[in-house]
Amino acid sequence: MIGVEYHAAIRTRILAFYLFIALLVVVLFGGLAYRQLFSVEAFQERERLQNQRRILNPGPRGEIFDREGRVLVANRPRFSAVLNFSEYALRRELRETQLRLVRDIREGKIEDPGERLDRHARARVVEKYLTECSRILGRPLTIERRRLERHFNDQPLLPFPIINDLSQEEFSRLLEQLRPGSPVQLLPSTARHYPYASAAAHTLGYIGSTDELPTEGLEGADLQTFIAKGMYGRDGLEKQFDHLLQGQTGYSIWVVDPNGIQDRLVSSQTPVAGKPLNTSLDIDLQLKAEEVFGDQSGAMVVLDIHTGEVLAMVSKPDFDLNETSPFIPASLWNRLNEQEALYNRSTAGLYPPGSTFKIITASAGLRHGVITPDTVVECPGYFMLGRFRFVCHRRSGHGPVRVTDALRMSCNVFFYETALRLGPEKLAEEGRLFGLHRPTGVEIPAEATKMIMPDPEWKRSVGREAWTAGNTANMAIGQGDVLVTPLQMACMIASYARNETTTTPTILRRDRGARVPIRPNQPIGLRPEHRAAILEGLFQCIDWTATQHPGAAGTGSRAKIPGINLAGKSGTAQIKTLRRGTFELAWFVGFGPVEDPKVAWCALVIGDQPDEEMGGGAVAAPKVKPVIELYFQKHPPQPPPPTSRFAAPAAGPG
Amino acid sequence: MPRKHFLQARPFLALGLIVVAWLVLPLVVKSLARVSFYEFQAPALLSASYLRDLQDYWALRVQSKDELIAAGRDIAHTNARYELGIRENEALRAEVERLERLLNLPVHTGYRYEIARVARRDFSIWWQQLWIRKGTNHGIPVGAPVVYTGGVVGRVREVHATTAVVDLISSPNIRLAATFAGDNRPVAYLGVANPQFANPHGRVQFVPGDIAASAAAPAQLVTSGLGGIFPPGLVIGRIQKLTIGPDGQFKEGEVILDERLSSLSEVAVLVPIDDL
Amino acid sequence: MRRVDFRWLVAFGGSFVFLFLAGQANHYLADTPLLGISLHVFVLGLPVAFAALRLSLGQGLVTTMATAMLAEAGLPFAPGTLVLPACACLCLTHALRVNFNRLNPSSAITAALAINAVLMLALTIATRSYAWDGAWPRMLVDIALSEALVAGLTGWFFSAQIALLGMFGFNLETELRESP
Amino acid sequence: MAVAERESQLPMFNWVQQRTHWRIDPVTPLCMAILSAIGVCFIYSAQVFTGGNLYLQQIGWIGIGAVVYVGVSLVNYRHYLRHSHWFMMAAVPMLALVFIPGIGVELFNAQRWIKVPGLGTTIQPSEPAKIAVLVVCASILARSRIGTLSRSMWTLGKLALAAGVPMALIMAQPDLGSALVILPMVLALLYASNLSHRFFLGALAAVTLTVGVVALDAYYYNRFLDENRIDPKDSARGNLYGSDHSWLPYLKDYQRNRVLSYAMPDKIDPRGISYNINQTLITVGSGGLVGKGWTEGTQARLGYLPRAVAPNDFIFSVLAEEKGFLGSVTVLGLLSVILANGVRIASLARDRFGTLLCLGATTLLAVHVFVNIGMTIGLLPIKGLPLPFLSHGGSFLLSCCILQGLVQSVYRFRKEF
Repeated sequence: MIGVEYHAAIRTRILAFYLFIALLVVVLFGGLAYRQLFSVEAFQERERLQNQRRILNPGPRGEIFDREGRVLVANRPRFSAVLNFSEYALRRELRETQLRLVRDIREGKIEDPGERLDRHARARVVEKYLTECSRILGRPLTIERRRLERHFNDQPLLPFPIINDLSQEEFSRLLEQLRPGSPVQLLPSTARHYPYASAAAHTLGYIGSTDELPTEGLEGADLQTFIAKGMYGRDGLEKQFDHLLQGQTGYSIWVVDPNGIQDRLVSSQTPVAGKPLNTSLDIDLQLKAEEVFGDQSGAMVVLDIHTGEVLAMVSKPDFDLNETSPFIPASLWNRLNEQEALYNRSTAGLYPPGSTFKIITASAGLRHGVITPDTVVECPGYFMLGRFRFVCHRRSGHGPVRVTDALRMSCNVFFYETALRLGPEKLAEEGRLFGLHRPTGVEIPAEATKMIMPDPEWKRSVGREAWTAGNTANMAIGQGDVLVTPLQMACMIASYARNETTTTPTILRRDRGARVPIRPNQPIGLRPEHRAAILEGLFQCIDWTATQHPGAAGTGSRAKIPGINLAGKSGTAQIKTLRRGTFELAWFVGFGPVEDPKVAWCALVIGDQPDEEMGGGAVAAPKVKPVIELYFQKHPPQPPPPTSRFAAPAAGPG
Repeated sequence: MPRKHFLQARPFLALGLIVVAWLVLPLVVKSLARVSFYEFQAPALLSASYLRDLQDYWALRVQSKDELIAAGRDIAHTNARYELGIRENEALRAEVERLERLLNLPVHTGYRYEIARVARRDFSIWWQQLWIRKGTNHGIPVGAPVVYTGGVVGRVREVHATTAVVDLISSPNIRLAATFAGDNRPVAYLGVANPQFANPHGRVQFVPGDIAASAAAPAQLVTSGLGGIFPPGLVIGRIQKLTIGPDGQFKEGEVILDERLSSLSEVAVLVPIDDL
Repeated sequence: MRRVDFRWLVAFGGSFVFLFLAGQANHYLADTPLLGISLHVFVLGLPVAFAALRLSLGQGLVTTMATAMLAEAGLPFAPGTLVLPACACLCLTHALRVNFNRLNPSSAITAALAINAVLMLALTIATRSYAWDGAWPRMLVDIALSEALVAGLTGWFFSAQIALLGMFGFNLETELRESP
Repeated sequence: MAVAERESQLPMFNWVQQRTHWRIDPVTPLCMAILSAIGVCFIYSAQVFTGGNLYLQQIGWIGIGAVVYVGVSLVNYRHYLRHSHWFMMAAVPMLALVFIPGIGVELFNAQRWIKVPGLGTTIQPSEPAKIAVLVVCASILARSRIGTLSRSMWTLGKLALAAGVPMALIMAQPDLGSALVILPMVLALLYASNLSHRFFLGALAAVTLTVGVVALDAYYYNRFLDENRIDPKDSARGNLYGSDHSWLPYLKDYQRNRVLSYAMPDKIDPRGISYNINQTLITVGSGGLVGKGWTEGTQARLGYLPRAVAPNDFIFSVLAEEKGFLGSVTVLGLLSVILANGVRIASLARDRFGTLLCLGATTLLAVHVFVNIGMTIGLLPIKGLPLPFLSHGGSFLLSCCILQGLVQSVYRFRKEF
C-alpha cells in the first residue's frame, strides 16, 4: 500500500470549506427571500397578466314597447352550432388526429398536405363534425379555411361557430339527434326581432354589430381581452337610447395555457339585460298610417296635443327591419340608399310648407293689426305686384274674402295682401315664435337643423341679392325660401290648438301629470276673437264640404269625420331637385276635436313622379282621415273620459 | 421458499393478466359477450314478468262482483268519453290533412304504436331504465321514442330478441327539443341523473325570457316535434320555477316529471312506419 | 379427481338466481308500495365475496367474471365497468384471505360489505360526469339499504351456495379439512 | 436502509473488509431519500397537465440509484487509489464515443448522450467523467506532496492533464456547464492539498480581470448598439459591424449577445433566450411564502415554464412555485445538510485520499446546487445544470449516488479509534 499519511494542516483548510458552503447557502437564501418574499406582488402581477385572459359577453339588448305595452322590438333567440376547442375531449381528439396524420404521412399512406399539421388536423376535426351536422340537417355545410384560421389567430378562446343562425327546426334536430356528449354545442345568442316588420322603421332604427362593449367597472381591464360580438344602435331610438338598451356586459376570466386554451375559470359575471324602453307610439295608429300611405313617398306625424307625445310617425319609403337583423346585407344597404329610404322624412326632411304656413301669416296679420277678422280683400284670381303677376290657385278668383274664408279656401291673394302690409320681419318673427326656425328637440337622432325662416337679414347673410316684395309675397304662402320639417308643422299646429307657442315633442311615453316643458312656453297672445277667427277658418276648412257649400267648400273637407269637429289646413308646394326635376308636395296639418283638442297631425305626401299634380286637400287629407278616425275610435271624444286610457299603468317590460 | 411467495403473488398476477386481456380484447368480443349474457337472463326476466301478470290476473279473479260491476260502469263512462274524443279527433285530423294539402306541407311521418309490458323497472342513482317485453322480433328499432298515456317515457337504448331496454327520460343521455304548451319556440330538455327519491327530474334550457312559471301556475313542457324523433305534443313534465341562466338572457329550470313514470307497467313504443 | 371442475357454473347459477331476485326487488322498489318513493339496492358484492372466500382463485375468477358480466349486461356503461372492479376486489380479497379466518361469518359479512361498497364507488365514479346536485341523500339511503341487505343476506346466501354446491357433489366443508 | 441485514447475505468480495466496525452515517442517505421523494412529487406535478410519466422513470432511477449507493458505500474507497487510472481509461473513451455517429445522440444541437444498446435509454458520459476526474485527481494529490508552486510543477502538470482532457472533450460536445463544474472541484482539491495561497490569489486575479474586460467590452457593445439603433439580432447574424465597436477583437457578436442576455435580458431577444429567464423568475416569484399548492402552479403546469426543461433543469422553479419560500428553503436546507455533512466526513477521514474524495464530491454537489438554484432565481445565467436528487435524469442521479456512496465509504472505513 502506498504511504498516505494524514496531514494535520489540512484541518484548517477544511474549515474554509464550511465557510464556502455557508456563503453559497446564504447567497441562495438571500436570493430566494428577495424573489419570493419581497418582490412577490410584482411577480404575481406579471404572472396574472401573462396567464389570464378575459372574455366579454354582451348583455341582451333591452326591448322597445309601444304606449300600450306591445313589443315593437324584441330579441329573438339565435342559435349557432359551435365547436369549443377548450373542451378537453375535443383537444384530445385534435391531438390524436394530429398524431395519426404524422404517422400516416411517415408511412406514406397519405401525402404531406404541405401545411402545418396542427392546422390540417384542426380542419379535419371541424370537417368531421360538420359532416355529422350536415347529415342531421340534410343540407350541405361548408366552412372556409380562411375563416377557421382567422378565428384561431384572433380569438382562440371563443368557441368556433360552424353553423350560424340555425332555424328553429334545425336547432331542434341538432338538439335531439346529436348525442348529448358531442363536442358540437348549441350556443344561444340574440338577434333583434321586429314583430311589426317595417312599422316605424325609421323611428325605431336598426342595429349593427360591434366589438366595442361598455366595460366600465368590470374586473380585469388590464388583461388581454376577447370580445363576443355585441350590438349597437345605428339609427333611431336604438341609437338615441343605446346607453339604456345596451345590457351590462358580462365577463369571464380564465387561466390559459401558452396556446391560449382555457384551463380554469378565475372569476366571472353574468351579463345583465338592458332596460326596456317605453315609447309613446301607438302601433295601431302607426300601422294604419303606414297602410294609407302604401307605396307613396311622404311623411306623417300624429301628436298628442297635451303631452307632445308622438303617437305615430311615418316616413316613406321604408324597409323591413327584420331584414337588417342580425346584420344588414350589402345589397339591402345599396338598395335602401338608392331609394333614399334610410332617412326619416318626418324629422330630417326639410320642405317648403306651402299654404299651411298661411296660419302663421294670418296670425301675424291679426297680431299686428294689419287685418282684423272683418277685413275684406277682393280676390280676382291674381295679385299684381309691380310688373309681376302672382296667381291665386283658383284662377277665377274667390271674390271678397275675410280671413276665415281665406283660410278655408286657401286664398293666396288675401295673404299676399296681408304679408305686404306686414313686412317680412314681422312675418318671420311670427314663425320664430312658433319655433319654426329651430329643431324641435325630439329624441330621434339626425333631426334636421338647417330649417329656414327667411327675412332680409338672413338673405343678406347667405350672400344673395336684396330682399324683394316678391319674396315677402312668396313667403306669405309658404313658398320661396321657407323650409320646415313635418314634425315642426305638427308641433306648430299642436301649439296653436293649446293656445301656446311651443310644443316639445317626445317619442317616450309620458304620464300626463309628469309633463315637463323643456322649452319656455307662453300663450300665443292673440286677442280671443282673433284666434277664434283663425280657428273658425281652420274648422271650416274641413267642415265645409262641397255638397253643403258649393263653390265655397273648405280645401280639407275630404278629411271630415262625421260627429267630430276637426280643424285643419291643407297646402301644396313644389320642390325643385337638380337631378330629378320638380316634385309636388301635398300637406295637410290639423287637430281635433276643436272644442277640446286632443290630437294634432301633419301629413306630407311627396309626388313620386316629377311634375305630378298634387293638392293638399285632394291627396293628403284623405290619408289623414282613416288615421284620425281610428284615433277617435280608440279615444272617443265624449265619455268615457279620454284620460282613463293614459292613467293606466304601463305594462311591465315583458 | 420461492414457491410460497409465488402463491401469494398469484392473485395479483391473475388480476394483471385479466386487465391486460380486457384491454387487448377487441370491442366486438366484449359486446358479443355482453349480448349473450343479456340474452341468457332475458327468459328469466320475461317469465317473471308473465308471472306477475298471472298474479295480477288472479288478484283480479278474487274481486267481488260489486266491484266489477262498478268498474264496468266506470269503463263504460270512460268509453263513452273516448268515443266522443275519437270522433272529434277524426274531424280535426281531416281538417289538418285538408290544411296540409292546401299548404303543400310534407306528409307527416307516420308511427305505429307497439304496446309493450314493462318487464322490470330499474331506477338507481346511477341509471334509470325500463326493461320492456318486446324486441327485434316485434320490429322495435334502437332510438325509437317510448310514450305512455301521461306523455314521454324515454328512448329505446338497446334492443334484444324479445326484450328491449328503455332509457327513461330522466337519464342523462336523453336530450329533447321541447316547447312550452301554447308556444312554438323550441327549448332544450336534458335528462339529469335522477337525484330524488320520487319524481324523476330533468332540466330545461334556452327558455325565452318572456316565459314564466311558478309553483301556483306551473308551465307545461311538451315535445316540439321539430327534432325529428318525437312526434309533437307529448307531455314531458311541468316546470315550477325558471331562473335567468348564465348568459343573462335565457331562462332555465328544473322539470318535474310525472310521478307515474316510476310505476309504469305498460308503455307504447313509436315505431316509424318508414322503417318497416 | 375430475378433469374439469364445474363448480364455477354452480356458483354462477346461484349468483344468477340471487341477482334475478334482487332485480325483482328493484322492480318493486322503483315505486315502493308503502312509501311511494324510488329506491334501489345493489348487491353484486355478495356473490363476489362468496367467490373470493370460498372458491379457489381460478374458480372464483370465472364465477366473478360471469356474474359481473351478467350484472353489467343491460346497463348503460362501457363493458368492464363492473367486471374489472369486481375482479380486482376478488383478487385482493383472495390475497388477503390467508390473514384471517375466512370461514368465520363475521369475516364473510365484512368482506361482502367492503366489496359491495367498492363496487358502488366504481359505479359512482363511472357516472361522475352527470349532474349530482342534491343526489347525496338518495345515494346515502340507497347505499345504506344495499349494505343493510348485504349484511342481512350474507349468511343465508353463503349457506345456500354451499348447499347448492353440495347438491352437485362439491363438498366445500370436507375438502377444506382435507387440504393442507 | 436495511443495509445491516443484507450485508451478511451478500457474496463475499475479497475487497469488502469484513473486519471493519459496522457503522454508517445516516444523515446523508436520509436527506437524499427525502430529496428524491420531493423530486418525484414535483416531476409528477410538472407533467400533470400533459400526463407524462417521467416520474415513474425517476422512481425507477431512484431504485437503481439506491442499489448503486449501497454498493459503492460497501466497498472500501482505498481500493480506488490503486486503480484510479482505470477510471480514466473508462471515462475518456466514453466521452469520445459521443462523437461517433450512430452511437452519439444529438439533441438541441449538442452531442451529449450515447445510446445504450438494448435498453433504449441514453446516458450522458460527462457524468461518469466527473467521477473519474475526481478519483484520479484525488489519487494524484494523495500520492504526491504539494508544497510551493514551483516545487510541485510535475504534480500540477499531471493534474492538468487528468482534468484537462475530459474537460476539453466535454466542452467539445459542447456542454460548457458540465465542463466548468470540473474546474472548481480541481481547485478545491488543490486548496485542500495545501497549495500555496499565492496560486489562488493569482487565479482569482486572473478571473476578475477576465470578467472585468468582458464586462467593459459588453458595455461598449451595448453603447454602440444604442447609438446606432441596431437590433442585437441583426448584429449577431453576420458580424456586420466588424470591429468598429469591438474592444476585444476575438469576441464574436453572438457571444457578446450572450453576455448581454444575462446582463440585460430584455434587450436581447425578449422572446428567446430571456424567455426562460423571465418565466423562471415569474414562476419562482409568484410562489410567495407558501406557494400555490402541489399541482396547482399555473406556470409549470400549463407550460409557460417550457415543458422540456421543467422536470429537469427547472424542477426547483416548479417546487418554488407550488410550495413557496418555505418549500424552497426546506430543500435548500436539506441540500446544505448533505454538503456540510460531506465536509464533516472529510475531516473524519482516515487518510488524505478520503478527505480529498469527500471534499471533491461535496464541491461538485455544491456547484450544481449553486448554479442550478442561482439560475432559477436569476442570479446566474441560464446553464443546463440539473439539481442533485430532484431533477429528472438517470445519469446525473446515478453519478450523485456514486459520489455520495464514496463519501459514505470514506465514513465507514475511517480510522479506528
